[in-house]
Amino acid sequence: MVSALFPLVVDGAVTRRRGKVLAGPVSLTLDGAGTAVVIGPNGSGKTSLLRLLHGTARLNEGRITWACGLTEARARQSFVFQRPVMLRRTVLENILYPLRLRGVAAGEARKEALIWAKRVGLSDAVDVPATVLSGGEQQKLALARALITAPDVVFLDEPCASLDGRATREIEELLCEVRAAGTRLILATHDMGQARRLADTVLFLLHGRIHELAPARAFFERPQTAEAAAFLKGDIVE
Amino acid sequence: MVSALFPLVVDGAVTRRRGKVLAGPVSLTLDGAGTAVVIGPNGSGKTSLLRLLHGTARLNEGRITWACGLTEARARQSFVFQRPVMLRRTVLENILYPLRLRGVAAGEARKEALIWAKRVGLSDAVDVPATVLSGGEQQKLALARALITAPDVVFLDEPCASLDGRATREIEELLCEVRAAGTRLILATHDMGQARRLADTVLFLLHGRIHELAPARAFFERPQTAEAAAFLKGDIVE
Amino acid sequence: MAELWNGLVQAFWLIVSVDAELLEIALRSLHVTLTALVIAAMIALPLAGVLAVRRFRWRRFVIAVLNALMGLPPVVVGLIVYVILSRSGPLGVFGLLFTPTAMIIAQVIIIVPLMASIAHQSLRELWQEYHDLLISMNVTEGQKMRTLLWDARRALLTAALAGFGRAIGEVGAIMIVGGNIDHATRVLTTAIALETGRGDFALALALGFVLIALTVAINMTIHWLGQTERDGRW
Amino acid sequence: MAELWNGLVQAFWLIVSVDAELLEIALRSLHVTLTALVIAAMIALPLAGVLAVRRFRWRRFVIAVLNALMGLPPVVVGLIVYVILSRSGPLGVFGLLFTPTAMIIAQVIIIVPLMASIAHQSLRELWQEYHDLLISMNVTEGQKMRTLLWDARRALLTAALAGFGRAIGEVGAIMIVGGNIDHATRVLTTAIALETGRGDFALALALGFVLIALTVAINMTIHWLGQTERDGRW
Amino acid sequence: RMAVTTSFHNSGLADILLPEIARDTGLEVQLLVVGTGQALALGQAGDVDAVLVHSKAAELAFVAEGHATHRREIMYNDFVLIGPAEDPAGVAGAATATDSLSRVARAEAPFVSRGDDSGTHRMELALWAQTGLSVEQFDAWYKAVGAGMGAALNTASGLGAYVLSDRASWLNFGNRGTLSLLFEGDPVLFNQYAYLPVNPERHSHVDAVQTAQLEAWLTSPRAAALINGYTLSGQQLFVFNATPG
Ligand SMILES: Nc1ncnc2c1ncn2[C@@H]1O[C@H](COP(=O)(O)OP(=O)(O)OP(=O)(O)O)[C@@H](O)[C@H]1O
Ligand SMILES: Nc1ncnc2c1ncn2[C@@H]1O[C@H](COP(=O)(O)OP(=O)(O)OP(=O)(O)O)[C@@H](O)[C@H]1O
Ligand SMILES: [Mg+2]
Ligand SMILES: [Mg+2]
Repeated sequence: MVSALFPLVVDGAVTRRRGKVLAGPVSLTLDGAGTAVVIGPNGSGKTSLLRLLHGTARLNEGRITWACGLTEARARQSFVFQRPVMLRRTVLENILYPLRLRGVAAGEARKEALIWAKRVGLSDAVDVPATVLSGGEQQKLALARALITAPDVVFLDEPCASLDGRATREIEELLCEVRAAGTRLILATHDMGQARRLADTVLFLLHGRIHELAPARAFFERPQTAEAAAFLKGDIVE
Repeated sequence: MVSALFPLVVDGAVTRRRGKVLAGPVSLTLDGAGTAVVIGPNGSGKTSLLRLLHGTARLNEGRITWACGLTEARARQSFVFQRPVMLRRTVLENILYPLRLRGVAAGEARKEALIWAKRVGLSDAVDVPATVLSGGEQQKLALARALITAPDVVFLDEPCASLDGRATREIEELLCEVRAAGTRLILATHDMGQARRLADTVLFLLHGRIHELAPARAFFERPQTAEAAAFLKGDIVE
Repeated sequence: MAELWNGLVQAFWLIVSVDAELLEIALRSLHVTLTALVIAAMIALPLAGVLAVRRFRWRRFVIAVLNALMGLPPVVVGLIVYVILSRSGPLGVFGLLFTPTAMIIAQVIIIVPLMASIAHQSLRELWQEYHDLLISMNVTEGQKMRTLLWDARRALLTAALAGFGRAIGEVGAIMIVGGNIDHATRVLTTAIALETGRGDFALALALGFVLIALTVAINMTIHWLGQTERDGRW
Repeated sequence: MAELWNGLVQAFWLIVSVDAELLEIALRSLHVTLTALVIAAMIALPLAGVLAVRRFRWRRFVIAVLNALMGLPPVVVGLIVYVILSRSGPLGVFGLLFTPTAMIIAQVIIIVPLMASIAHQSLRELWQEYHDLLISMNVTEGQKMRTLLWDARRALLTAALAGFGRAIGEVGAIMIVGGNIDHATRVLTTAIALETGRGDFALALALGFVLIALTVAINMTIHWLGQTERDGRW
Repeated sequence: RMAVTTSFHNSGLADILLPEIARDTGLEVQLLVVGTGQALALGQAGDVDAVLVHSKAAELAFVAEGHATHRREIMYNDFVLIGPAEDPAGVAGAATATDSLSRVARAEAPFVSRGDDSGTHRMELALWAQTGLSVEQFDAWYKAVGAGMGAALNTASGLGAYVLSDRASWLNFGNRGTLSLLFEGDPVLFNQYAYLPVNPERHSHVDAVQTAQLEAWLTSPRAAALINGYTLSGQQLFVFNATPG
């Protein structure tokens, strides 16, 4: 079952801020299944690209067209930011917030939220103020909050950056489940291991542009561009 | 040349918040050289321990004694937070801020700051507002800001969490130089590769307590406790 | 100097010997001001929310004007309200002039800009923090505002208290539209003005101290109830 | 209603035909208020800084009192200042009563609590953000405050504007300590009160509109200079 | 509702009369204490049912313009010249009110003027006119404060200045400081209070019956007794002079 949002067609999209090009021009077509992983050095524009596709960043040039139209798309996507934003409420209230927005009854929402708190392993912190959570815990919360509405597409900006190995594993499994359930994942990461494990297609960004776009296996085995190769090597350890 | 701050003697130190123990009771002695790496699952208390040692977190029980006395110590240590705090100023002003505090002349400070901006690879962003930097760039900035005062001890809370492979390498080299120059590093990380590369001693935290404290080589080759072993395995990939 | 001291003494006696007349005007003061405060809040807070959340063409202009209106001279507000409510004015038929209602209207006009400006200040801070998240959840304008207002409630307290203070201490406007009629529209501030005119400074000061004591007491209670300034709360 | 219209017309003429007398009192208004504003700022901002940064025993109490003092009735402030400055008062020797200086003193007392409360509100928001960093750099209290005040300068604008507004529109206090003496201590607000007493509502309103126009103009300029509300700025 | 001048209200006479009025006629009179000018303005707008002021010229104009049905004189009190006890201008020795003022002018002693078109202010101007001096040419010593009687007295006491006040306000005034009563008794200083019922044809809501009722009471012997009987610190304040009709 592929979501009605796709294919997503991006055509020469650019986002600027005070004259500086943050990302683009970008042109690509994404179909509705699997995981697209965005990699690239710091400041290459991963976050900006995600924000651009999602619509959080202003589209200064080009076109971004969702199969089902923008408004529809807006309602069906969600975002996990690199620096998670915590509402000044308890963990539970944070997780059930999107449900309340959709008018789900309080009790209902609460149950659902508790389930998700469990899934991301925050069960025993549901009642603490979200802002005091540890870095990793905040990322988990953000993830649960993004997934609880069962969106058709999720943008994940380094969702495991400050998770320990075990948690990373669990979150990855969670993401695989979600993907299996038909949610499109668009994920930016610096963890090449993670990229290898999750990616179906890889977007390699450099200076805001898509430098290489290829199926995961192909990309990791023989990157077409020298830069990509160098980037991968730069990452290999020992 | 070992700093006058050490040895640091911690004796049954505990930090609480609203009744909950965030870290401790902890007892340990740190001598003045090398890198101590703090590892442990999310929420195990790494950040809290660092804050406790540094003095940002309230010491509810026990004692923490620096060889040269607290006030002296306070002036000679610095901290890189897991979630870097950006002053609402330009990148350059952020980096030179600590120098200005110490009364370094503006021009002087500016020169120094530019050098450090270069060392962490932010040369071409010196004049943008720090708050718009990308996640990785913010971490680099925080690092430069912490090191520019040549402190005797630096607390690093996952300084490379959202850096790309290359940047991670460069920062690690930078840290090694700093350490060689006699600065004591106390670093929390989730990246076992990094831990292996940098650690002289390892502190393995669990539920706020030091579960295992051992020389790096020994720890990674044969961890004494089952939990430590499990934690390391949990991290090994494929 | 003697007056100051006498004033304090008189104030003390007025309070301990629960003076009936004092009680009456004090209660009227509270009734008028609190009503005005509630109404003003219902106008100012949503307004502040809109200004924080919407990016419309005249936004900066509106904000500037709002800030400027903090300087509305009470007397002028009083006059305008008077002219409108006067028998020969458009709303004359309702005969609202020289009634507490008229005073409430005047006070609302005076404190709305103040409260809106302060509230907007806090809300935009929070909005910068929440912006991305709320956008990403594509919430409606209304929901945005409700979320902001709710999560910034402690900060909004300052706005409310400022409004309350401005209203309870105000005299210029309510003197004109209320008329300071004994047993009808006399409140603490107008009574103070009256005694000042009589040159009875001691009594005027006494009433003043009563008024101050009242506001301090109210602020204390609100702060304690609100549990403000406690660690880890917002 | 007629008065409103006449008022507007008169206001217009007063302005275009740069009326000498109007100019005089308008300038006096500005001089008094701006001086008071500067002095008040020098007191209120550091105070707000201390309240945001220091954690002392009576902090919450002080904050509550400060909020309460926003409700200081101008008339009472006027009286107290009068009593202190009057010939028979402690500072009588300086003969400050019925001079602009006296008016400035009264206004400072009135706006300091307001400005301090608003400023403190913004500063504590920022302090929560900066707390860890500044602690980790073990900066002195003074440096903390300077950093906060500097980085929050845009937010502090609201405090300043609120103070300005309150001061320029205030009449109760300056009427008592200034005496509204022609060519000496008459300012816009007291002139308005006078015309009101005379029953010349149209002229009173005209002056009122002039005053409002003045404040709006000033706020605009400040906003434009301050470049507030621009994307990505603080 | 009736608008009255500050001076009348300050006398405290109202506190005596109102309860009696309520008892005898059952009317609940609400007093709006304002300057003469504002009082008339309120009457003109129909926001009050009657006006009790003391400024003959203005009152006649008011009636002439048809805002009030007629003008009924009720009583009078008198103005007194207040000044610093040491009396630098030697006003106390003056023969007439005019003379006393010219002395002040000659000595250029600080003088506080109401400067607000109130009855008191008009009286003062009238006197100045008789002295043949023009107020416009006075310099700093002549302070037009543009405020109510009380405020003017406060200013005067703060400055140790001369000021023309109605006797009632003066006797009721608490903040005297160095001030004291220096000149009184010149017949020109008499101060006539008149009652002006607002014209019901202009303002339908004005209750002509009640205003008439009140007028009747104010001109009744009963009122006469009360008004003449009213004393403050041993002095009679008002003299009832309504022509019974
Ligand atoms: N509002 C802005 N104004 C100016 N420059 C900006 C702004 N936002 C981002 N940038 C710059 O744009 C570049 C791309 O930022 P972006 O956050 O997309 O990088 P990134 O790939 O996510 O980096 P990282 O891996 O560190 O998260 C960065 O160099 C950043 O400094
Ligand atoms: N102010 C607080 N009040 C209550 N609980 C807190 C507070 N601060 C932290 N905690 C809890 O204490 C635990 C330890 O937090 P800490 O930040 O030290 O973990 P950590 O090891 O740094 O985790 P991570 O690897 O995710 O950064 C967490 O479970 C966190 O929820
Ligand atoms: Mg990023
Ligand atoms: Mg941490």
